[in-house]
Amino acid sequence: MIRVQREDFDIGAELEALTAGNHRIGGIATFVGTVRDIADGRPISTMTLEHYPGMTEKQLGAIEQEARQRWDLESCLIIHRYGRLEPGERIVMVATTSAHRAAALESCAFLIDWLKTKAPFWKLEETDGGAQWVDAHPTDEDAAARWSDPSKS
Amino acid sequence: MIRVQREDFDIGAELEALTAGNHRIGGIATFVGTVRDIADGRPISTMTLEHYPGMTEKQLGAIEQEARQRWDLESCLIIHRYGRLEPGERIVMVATTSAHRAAALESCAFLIDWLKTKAPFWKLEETDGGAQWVDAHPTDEDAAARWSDPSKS
Amino acid sequence: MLYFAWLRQRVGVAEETVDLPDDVTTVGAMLAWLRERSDAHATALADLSVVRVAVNQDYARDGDPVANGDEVALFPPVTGG
Amino acid sequence: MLYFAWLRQRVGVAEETVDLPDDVTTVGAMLAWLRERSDAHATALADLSVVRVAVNQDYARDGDPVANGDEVALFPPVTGG
Repeated sequence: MIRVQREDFDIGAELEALTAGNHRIGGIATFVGTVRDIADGRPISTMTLEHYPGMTEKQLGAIEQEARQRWDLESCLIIHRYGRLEPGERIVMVATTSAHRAAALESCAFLIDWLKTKAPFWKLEETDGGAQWVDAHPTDEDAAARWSDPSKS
Repeated sequence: MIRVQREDFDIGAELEALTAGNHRIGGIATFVGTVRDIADGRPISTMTLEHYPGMTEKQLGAIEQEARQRWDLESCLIIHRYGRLEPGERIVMVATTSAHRAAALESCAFLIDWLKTKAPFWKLEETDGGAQWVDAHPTDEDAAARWSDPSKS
Repeated sequence: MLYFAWLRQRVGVAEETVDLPDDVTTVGAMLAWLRERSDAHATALADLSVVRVAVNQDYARDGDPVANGDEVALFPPVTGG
Repeated sequence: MLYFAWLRQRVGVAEETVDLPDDVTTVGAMLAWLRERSDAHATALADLSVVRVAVNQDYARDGDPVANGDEVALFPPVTGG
């Protein structure tokens, strides 16, 4: 399941909905990304997330399908926010459930790694020195690339 | 932080407490283990978790310290229940927070893998065929062993 | 043609409708053609290593086909999550 | 001496106090000595590949020292999490 929204979300309630009544689940893995108050040593006052409506949903849906093909998942959730966020606020949540913990843990890491390089979001950070678009990290490409190499996954 | 308890826990509330007011956090990784209604093809009615009071806390504390030494974590939580549990109930929760997602994701997987082979808990499953102690999985040893090999971590 | 993030700011518009000449049939040719539209386009597209292209909401490379009627978007490497 | 899970069930008690002879100074020697205590002990400890030992709440191997006064526990491979 994919959601792209401006509003915050409730982790506990989302996990409850994702697992309710399904007793085949043995493991639930979750990752939540939050806004840090500092970037490259500069304090951040707010961050604005721009996205490409339509393509975001299409790409997140494709990422979820890829995870479901690679692992035997009971359920899967991706929530990504956009708009203006302050330090400490939640940006993204991915959660996967499976009978076995390895499938849940690996697919959760896969989802956030792939999402980072494929979902069309851009961060604009506001610091004392003005607003600045965040550069993509080469380490994000590396993290995503390890899922492309069958010898490592 | 380590907790060994009979009572259930609230994932959302635990994560809230783990992250509250800390704006250095950029990533929160969580794994929750739950009781499945089936094992080796047999339906399970209930599961009883026995543990070794004292040693459990000591080993979980050592596992947390090991994670904090290996990764730069902002906070860390392990909750493990004992006693009688029914299918669908939560057994264990591990959560780690860090400035960077890789540290949170890796340390979370490390904690649950190590806990599985080091924390003194034993599962007794009740099925139609009577009560049976769960055998340790060789795959659990393998999962823990990959964290011992510096070339893979 | 849709622009996002700093590409939108440099081009100066979020969206524009263009009419591709008949001989512009690939993403690579389209980018070269777009550069000629204005100084703003030329500046925004000066370094193509930091420009990503989507055609009909899927990532596209230089050799991929593009035609009038496609939804085309240009943006920097993504930084979500 | 503490026993857990099926080791507790097979030995028949959760806890017993034992007085180790002077020549039993290692975990390995202690296990061999315990086997002689009763048929139940012998059965419970028949396959040492599925017996884990903790001395003072830390995992111990055959060669590790053990003495009267130590808190010693015997249990199967753990299955928590």
